[in-house]
Amino acid sequence: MPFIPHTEKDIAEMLKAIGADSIEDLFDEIPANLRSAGLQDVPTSTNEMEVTRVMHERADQDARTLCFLGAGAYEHHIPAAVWELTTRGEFYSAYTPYQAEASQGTLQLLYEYQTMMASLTGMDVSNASLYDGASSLAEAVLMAVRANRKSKAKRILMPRSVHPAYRKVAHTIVHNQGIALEELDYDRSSGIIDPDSLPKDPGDFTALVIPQPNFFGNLEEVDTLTDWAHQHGALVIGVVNPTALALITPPGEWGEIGADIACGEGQPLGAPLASGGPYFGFMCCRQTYVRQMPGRIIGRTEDLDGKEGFALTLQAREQHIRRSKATSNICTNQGLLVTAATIYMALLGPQGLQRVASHSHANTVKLADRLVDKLDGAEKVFDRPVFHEVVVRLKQPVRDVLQGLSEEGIVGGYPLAEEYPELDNCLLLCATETKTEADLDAFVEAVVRIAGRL
Amino acid sequence: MPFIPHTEKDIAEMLKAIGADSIEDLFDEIPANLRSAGLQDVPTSTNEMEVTRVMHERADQDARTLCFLGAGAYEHHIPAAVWELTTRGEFYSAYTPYQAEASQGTLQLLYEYQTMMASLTGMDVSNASLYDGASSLAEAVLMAVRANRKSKAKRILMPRSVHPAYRKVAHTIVHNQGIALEELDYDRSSGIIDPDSLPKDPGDFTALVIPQPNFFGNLEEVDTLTDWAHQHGALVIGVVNPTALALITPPGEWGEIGADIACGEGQPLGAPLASGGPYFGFMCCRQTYVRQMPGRIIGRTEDLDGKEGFALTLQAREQHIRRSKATSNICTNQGLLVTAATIYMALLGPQGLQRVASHSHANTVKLADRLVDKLDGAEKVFDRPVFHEVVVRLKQPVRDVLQGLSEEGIVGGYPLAEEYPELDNCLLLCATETKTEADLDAFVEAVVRIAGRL
Amino acid sequence: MLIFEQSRSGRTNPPQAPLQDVAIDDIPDQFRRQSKPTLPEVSEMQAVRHYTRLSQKNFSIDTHFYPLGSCTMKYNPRGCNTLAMLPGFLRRHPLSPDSMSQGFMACMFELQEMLKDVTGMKAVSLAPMAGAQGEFTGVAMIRKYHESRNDDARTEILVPDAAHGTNPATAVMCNYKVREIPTNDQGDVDLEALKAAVGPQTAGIMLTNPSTLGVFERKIKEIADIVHEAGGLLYYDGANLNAILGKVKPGDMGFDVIHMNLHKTFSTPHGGGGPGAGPVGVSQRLEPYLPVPLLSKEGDQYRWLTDNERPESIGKLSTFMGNAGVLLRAYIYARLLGKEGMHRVSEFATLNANYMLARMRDAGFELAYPQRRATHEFIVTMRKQAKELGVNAMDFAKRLLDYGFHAPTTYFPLLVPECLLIEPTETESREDIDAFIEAMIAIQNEAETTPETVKQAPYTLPVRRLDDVKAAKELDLAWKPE
Amino acid sequence: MLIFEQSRSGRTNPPQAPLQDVAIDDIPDQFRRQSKPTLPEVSEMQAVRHYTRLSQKNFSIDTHFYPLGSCTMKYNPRGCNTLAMLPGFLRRHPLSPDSMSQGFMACMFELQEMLKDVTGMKAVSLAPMAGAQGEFTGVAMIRKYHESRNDDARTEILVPDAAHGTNPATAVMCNYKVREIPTNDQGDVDLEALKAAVGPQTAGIMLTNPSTLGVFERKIKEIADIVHEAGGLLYYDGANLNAILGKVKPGDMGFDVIHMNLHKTFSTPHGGGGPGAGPVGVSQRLEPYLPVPLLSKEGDQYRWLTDNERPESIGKLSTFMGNAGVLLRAYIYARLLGKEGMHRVSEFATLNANYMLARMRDAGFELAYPQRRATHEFIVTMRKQAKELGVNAMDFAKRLLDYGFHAPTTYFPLLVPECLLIEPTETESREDIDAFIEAMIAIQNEAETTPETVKQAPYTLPVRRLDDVKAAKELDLAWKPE
Repeated sequence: MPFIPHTEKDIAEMLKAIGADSIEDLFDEIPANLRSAGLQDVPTSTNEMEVTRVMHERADQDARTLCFLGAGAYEHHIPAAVWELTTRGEFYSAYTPYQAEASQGTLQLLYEYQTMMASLTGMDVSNASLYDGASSLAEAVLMAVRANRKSKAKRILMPRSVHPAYRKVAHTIVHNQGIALEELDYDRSSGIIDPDSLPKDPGDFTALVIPQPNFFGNLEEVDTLTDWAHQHGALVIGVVNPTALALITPPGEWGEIGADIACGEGQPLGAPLASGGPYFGFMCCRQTYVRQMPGRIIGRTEDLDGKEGFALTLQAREQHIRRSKATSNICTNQGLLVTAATIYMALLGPQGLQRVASHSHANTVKLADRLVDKLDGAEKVFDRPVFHEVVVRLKQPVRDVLQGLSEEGIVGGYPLAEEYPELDNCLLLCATETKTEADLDAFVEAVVRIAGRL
Repeated sequence: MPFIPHTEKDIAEMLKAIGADSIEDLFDEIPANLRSAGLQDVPTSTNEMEVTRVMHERADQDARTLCFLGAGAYEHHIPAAVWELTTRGEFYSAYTPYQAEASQGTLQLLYEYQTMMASLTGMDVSNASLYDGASSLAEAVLMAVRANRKSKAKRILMPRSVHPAYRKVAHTIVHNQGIALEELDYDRSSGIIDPDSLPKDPGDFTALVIPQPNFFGNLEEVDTLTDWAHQHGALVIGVVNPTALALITPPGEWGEIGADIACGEGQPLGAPLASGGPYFGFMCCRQTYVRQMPGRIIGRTEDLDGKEGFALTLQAREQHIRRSKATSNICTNQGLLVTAATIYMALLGPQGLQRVASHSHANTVKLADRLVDKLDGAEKVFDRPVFHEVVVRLKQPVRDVLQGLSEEGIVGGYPLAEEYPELDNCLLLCATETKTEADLDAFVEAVVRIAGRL
Repeated sequence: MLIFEQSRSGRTNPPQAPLQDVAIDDIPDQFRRQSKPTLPEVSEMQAVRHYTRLSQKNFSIDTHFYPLGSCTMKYNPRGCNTLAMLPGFLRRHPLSPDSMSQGFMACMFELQEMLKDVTGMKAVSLAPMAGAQGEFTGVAMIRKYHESRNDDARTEILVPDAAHGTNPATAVMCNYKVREIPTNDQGDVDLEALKAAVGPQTAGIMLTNPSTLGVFERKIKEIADIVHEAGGLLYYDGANLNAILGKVKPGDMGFDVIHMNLHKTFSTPHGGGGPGAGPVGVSQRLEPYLPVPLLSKEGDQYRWLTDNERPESIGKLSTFMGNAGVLLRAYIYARLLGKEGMHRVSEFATLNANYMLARMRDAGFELAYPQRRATHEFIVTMRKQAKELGVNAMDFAKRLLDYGFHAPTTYFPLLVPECLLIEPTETESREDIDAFIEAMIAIQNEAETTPETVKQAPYTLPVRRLDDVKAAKELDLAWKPE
Repeated sequence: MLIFEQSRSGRTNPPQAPLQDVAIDDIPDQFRRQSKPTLPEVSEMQAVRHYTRLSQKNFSIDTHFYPLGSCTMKYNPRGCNTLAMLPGFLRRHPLSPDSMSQGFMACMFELQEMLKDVTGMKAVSLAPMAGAQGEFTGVAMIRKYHESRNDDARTEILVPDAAHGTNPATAVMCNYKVREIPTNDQGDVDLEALKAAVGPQTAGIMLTNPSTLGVFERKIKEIADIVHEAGGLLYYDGANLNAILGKVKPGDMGFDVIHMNLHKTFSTPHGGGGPGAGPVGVSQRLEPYLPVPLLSKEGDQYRWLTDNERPESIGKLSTFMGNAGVLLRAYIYARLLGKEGMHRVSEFATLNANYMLARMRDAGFELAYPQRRATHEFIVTMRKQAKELGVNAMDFAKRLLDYGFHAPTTYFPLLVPECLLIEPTETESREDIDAFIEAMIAIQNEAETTPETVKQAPYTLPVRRLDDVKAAKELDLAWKPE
């Protein structure tokens, strides 16, 4: 039987030891009228050979694309070693390290991960992961409400320059608790929150969310924003791209005293695009707030002999101990992706990550410049330094351009108008370090060709 | 530097410890006039990202084919677990288990492999692998000359129904030692060595090679052939397909006392087609001849505490001990492929391998029947039970048919005329268990369509 | 040794990044990072060797019997991993147009249909990224359902006292008050207490069936009737679905909403703590509230429904569509098992658990519910050993590691003192189960003769027993350069 | 426990074979197997668990420093493996038409060109499947060369006494007599002895340079002249090519034919004992004799030359074209290193070896050739320890395992008593080399104070020292059912 090792002899002897006549008898406490009549919509079983063929065909159907889309998920080169190691059975098929002594591999790796992330964000501590970028922002909002004891307002300032999906997810997760997410608009010419537009007297608010880079790729005035929020007794939640942190100021160094919580999407650190998941969310914070942090945290400690070892710690925050008073309901997180991220960061090192970041930046700028140069009427929408995404407005309907590109196997960027009606015919473009000169040219030529037909 | 961990500081300190001023100085014993002027034809270095792209493009160029070609390499389903385990670093990046205590993983696995192969061939013992099927036959010939002390002739009867490449390789490797490979023709209607055609008085010969199945897929009269050779004081070398052994009589059970040496290509046991290698050659023999066997052999023994363990044994046969008197010059063998084969056999078990064999047989027969049925003038050439290959003659020039098939992504069989001029317009076809009904039909339809155009 | 302790300033691994530096002068200095992050500077081999060796320090399914109750640690077929990682799947951007995504979407749609069938629910969303997020989704839908009927009085969620901690934690995240319902001495929900607890304030009840006590809730239909009559809805926590797969459908038991832990029942890997996937299934009346994105099929084309087409949805749960790669693995597993294989999962999980229970009982261990059938798991209590020998459940757990077995779940559920919750799963052989029993018997002997041996365990692991108190008191959560 | 001991009759793993039986009535009974082969009957998880656990019992590059002299155990980049296993490469049948194989053939052709460049040879064949087969190929070509000139008197191959065992074994396979040439006390070939040995009977000489003694043969040009003048040819055993890659080309030293061990210098994995690949390079005069198949490029198309186009070839060496997958890995590695990276391999291999040598000398260990530079490897001799303390080279080797290091090569070359041949390779860090030295010093202390500790080692491995004599005397080469 698939994945079941029992022989007929085993079954007979085991039933005898139990004192039952048949396996069916073992279900005798289940009321007969509830018993399932069988399955209709599950196909008959296949073997690995057949399913291999199906999956190869389906993967092939979607393959061989050239991708200039970012918008929260970024195509970076992932060293082969990352997933060859990550999928080793000892990582892949273990569970949450409840028995620390039998899980030192995972535990030490997570401690190393926490060290890397804390350092990358410039914060004191990191947890061991959340689900993804959007849900990490939602958890950061909940955490800020717990952590900011001075504020009673349950009011979060949420810029429109934050990823629209993140804002939606945060809303889904926090709104039932009476937390208000209040929009902050962005400046139409710079594409960032205009520091001059911040209210002098904003009233009681719990936290300000600052995206860096923001959804448009633009770099926000993080220092001013951070200090402004702190001056008004609010916490600062930085939503950051981890690759960018190799290049730009980390949240821990924003303004006078730095952000209070940093969170974001871990995908750029070794997770493939893979249709959107599994990725992982990261979260770091000041030491002060560590007991308000959701999710697993690993600590270094000693064993009976005084030897260094690692264990889950601060479990009193978690649902399996604290139940209804836990900091979050999260249990299973994204351990395997964090394994990949840790190995990814170890393989790249500070220099490698910095090069990935700077090449992604340079390619994106080059792409936009060439497109504006070659395509009549195309223009950059914002006059602002960017990281690795940029907004370009076309004269042509972008839906048609994207459709044309898709027919040539090109995923051509993110059409902004759906979420930002004011940005009609604007594309959010991204060209990471994976793109060659020839790729950039191929994209620009394809757009010019397609636009010419419209 | 790629794969070199040294920092500038390391280099300086190490040179100091050595007492040298520069790395260049370490080469001061090499005459200056020999020093290389540099490289011309090696391209500049790429990173893994770039080479990944190149390799994906090249692999894609050759992909998506439907293969009905066997002729010594067979497409079987390989369980995913086989190579996920085989490429674990501990197997992949270890070497020949010279330090037994630090290599028990590989050693025990090889002992298990020897057990499986000996049992599959019905022989007493197995070595731990040779390079491939053809070279294993060459080694078997050399071994037979050493082992058959009664024969002085250095004369091997080599049927034409043995794989042509095997015969060529055997010639390359043994002919310098004055060993004659004497051809035995096959019967034109049955496609096997006609037992009735065997000479009554063949004279002194060292060994008879018996292929089962033979190159045409036909099953030879192994019992009669084996007994005939033994009656004349010759040894019997069986060249067998390991998948077939799940279904048909193993060499150890041929005739009255069985074959003396069994060898063959291990590829069907878990090695991908992969352009021809690495595969592995297997070799098994009677216990009597074990000291004449080439290659590594693993034995079970005990450690200082009496605990079971495994070690290389009978090393006195090998080149690193015996030098010019060794049984072969082989050193590195195909360890990793044997690792894959062992895991493959463990995952399939006797029932699984038997099903692979029987489905491959049934598909091949079906393919030939359908082709003969649908294509005017096509006929099976031999009236003989086959394993999983069959010879079909077309009315059309097979080169043109194959060319037409290749344009549709079909690898359409082996044209026999080049090696067997008497078999003009004959194709050797193979359809393993990987082929579906639809595949068989697609092949037949394509051939009919192409033949119709010719 | 930590990877940082192998780091040397200036050591690089050039093949894994662009080979050249590139100018980034257009980013003003004010935005540029000044400090160098503490990422390791190691060679590729150092990293490979370090993480290979670390991995070897783990127990895992691929190396050890791992009867961790409530976690369903069963074999994760390797083929599921290999096939989910084909380049065509890995390189697909989540926002790729539907026209470039039909291969992937076909898998997802078929998985959705299969999950509907095995759970008996009317619709399924694949969006939740883990069990706990599935729970959140379910309770959020219950809330939205009551809100849509302007039934604002419903402020309480009922939760049995044996429930997973995620249940009350989730209810609170949805702003519900939690009311605990006691369990009777048979391990069933106390029906009288339930009747007394329900009322117009009842939004719903969260149940696991079989419960965390390892027994099937026999009165599930009565419970459903009581809650439904009070106007509440029933939430099924699918953590233990492996026990009844193909045998009973939660939809037939009267549940309105259910989540499934695909990393348990559908054998996607636990990954050292995730990722999981927690799809939800709902009855007709909750269908409008399912989270987005939702997949539909029109003719032979697959399409993501837009937010506008799902106006009553509780909304998005993740940036994109959830844990796609986990869902792919579950899909492949389901195809391998097929219609014929689903019910065998629960049958052999149950056979193994009941066999273990019988053998442990015969060996003198005390069962928490001796009069009940085990489902896919069961509980023994070490209260006698703790009291009489000073050897507690944790000591047994640690000593088991020395014998080469991962420990069962300890001290959960909280109801049973000194408990071990044991779940063998269907993929373990009788021989391995027997070996586990023999180890337990051997440890029992040690506990009786040399209790210190057990209390000081483990001895053969990479570390001996760790000081959790020190870990929590002297927090050391990140390595700092000297 | 052996896999067979986990086998139970009737246990199957259906997902890995066709799900149904099929009738095979057309195969007459006389051909049908009657006995059931001793293949294990285990579940997929049992197999996965068994081989995962077995793997953990190995030392390997990915887990340990492995300074096995003459074997060049350096890091095998993971990317080479991943990319060589892309489905397009794995599924290509070796006899696929050239038109369906241009992607693969492009890689092979480019590898061929690169290998010509780094070795300074005029033509290269990728056919040989390992170093020893490369040697056979080379000597067979030498024989064919002489035969083609009707120079039948040449019956001897010269081999230095320090040579690998494969050299004399190969010469004999090609029906040559072997004449050993002694080494002088500097580790160089004794030129006077060589001069005395050459003559019209000399077919050629097989040399490794640097030699197996870890030193560069300084008089290589004189040797070449002596042998060439006598009408013989020079064979270069490429086992130690890692020492001179990018620094000296064998072609420039005067060699006529060379093999390369790609699993050493080009870092393809050693795989627990292979596969390797042993391409051969030749000078112009040996080019006609290269083994088939041979790859050519015409325009932008790649093509296998037919046997007819290579009438003087020594013939085929393998069923198809050799170890294609190994060649792919070497190709990828070469692309990663590039023109700029080749010479660094030898530079840092040499730096590491000389550093180790200096540190061991300073620690009091006796060098075999103290007056010579190390190349990529060097030899220490334990003859003093063996004589004075009763602790020999093998004891040191075994004790090193306890310290977490794979042992160097022991008792080879045979010339140096109680020797350890130590090759760190370029991929090891200074810290790991230092740790190895510290271990050697610690073992030396043990040898002096508690020699039995060393003589009984190892203690911490899966087994203690194994009984090789019993293994050879009471041959147990296959498990038998009880």
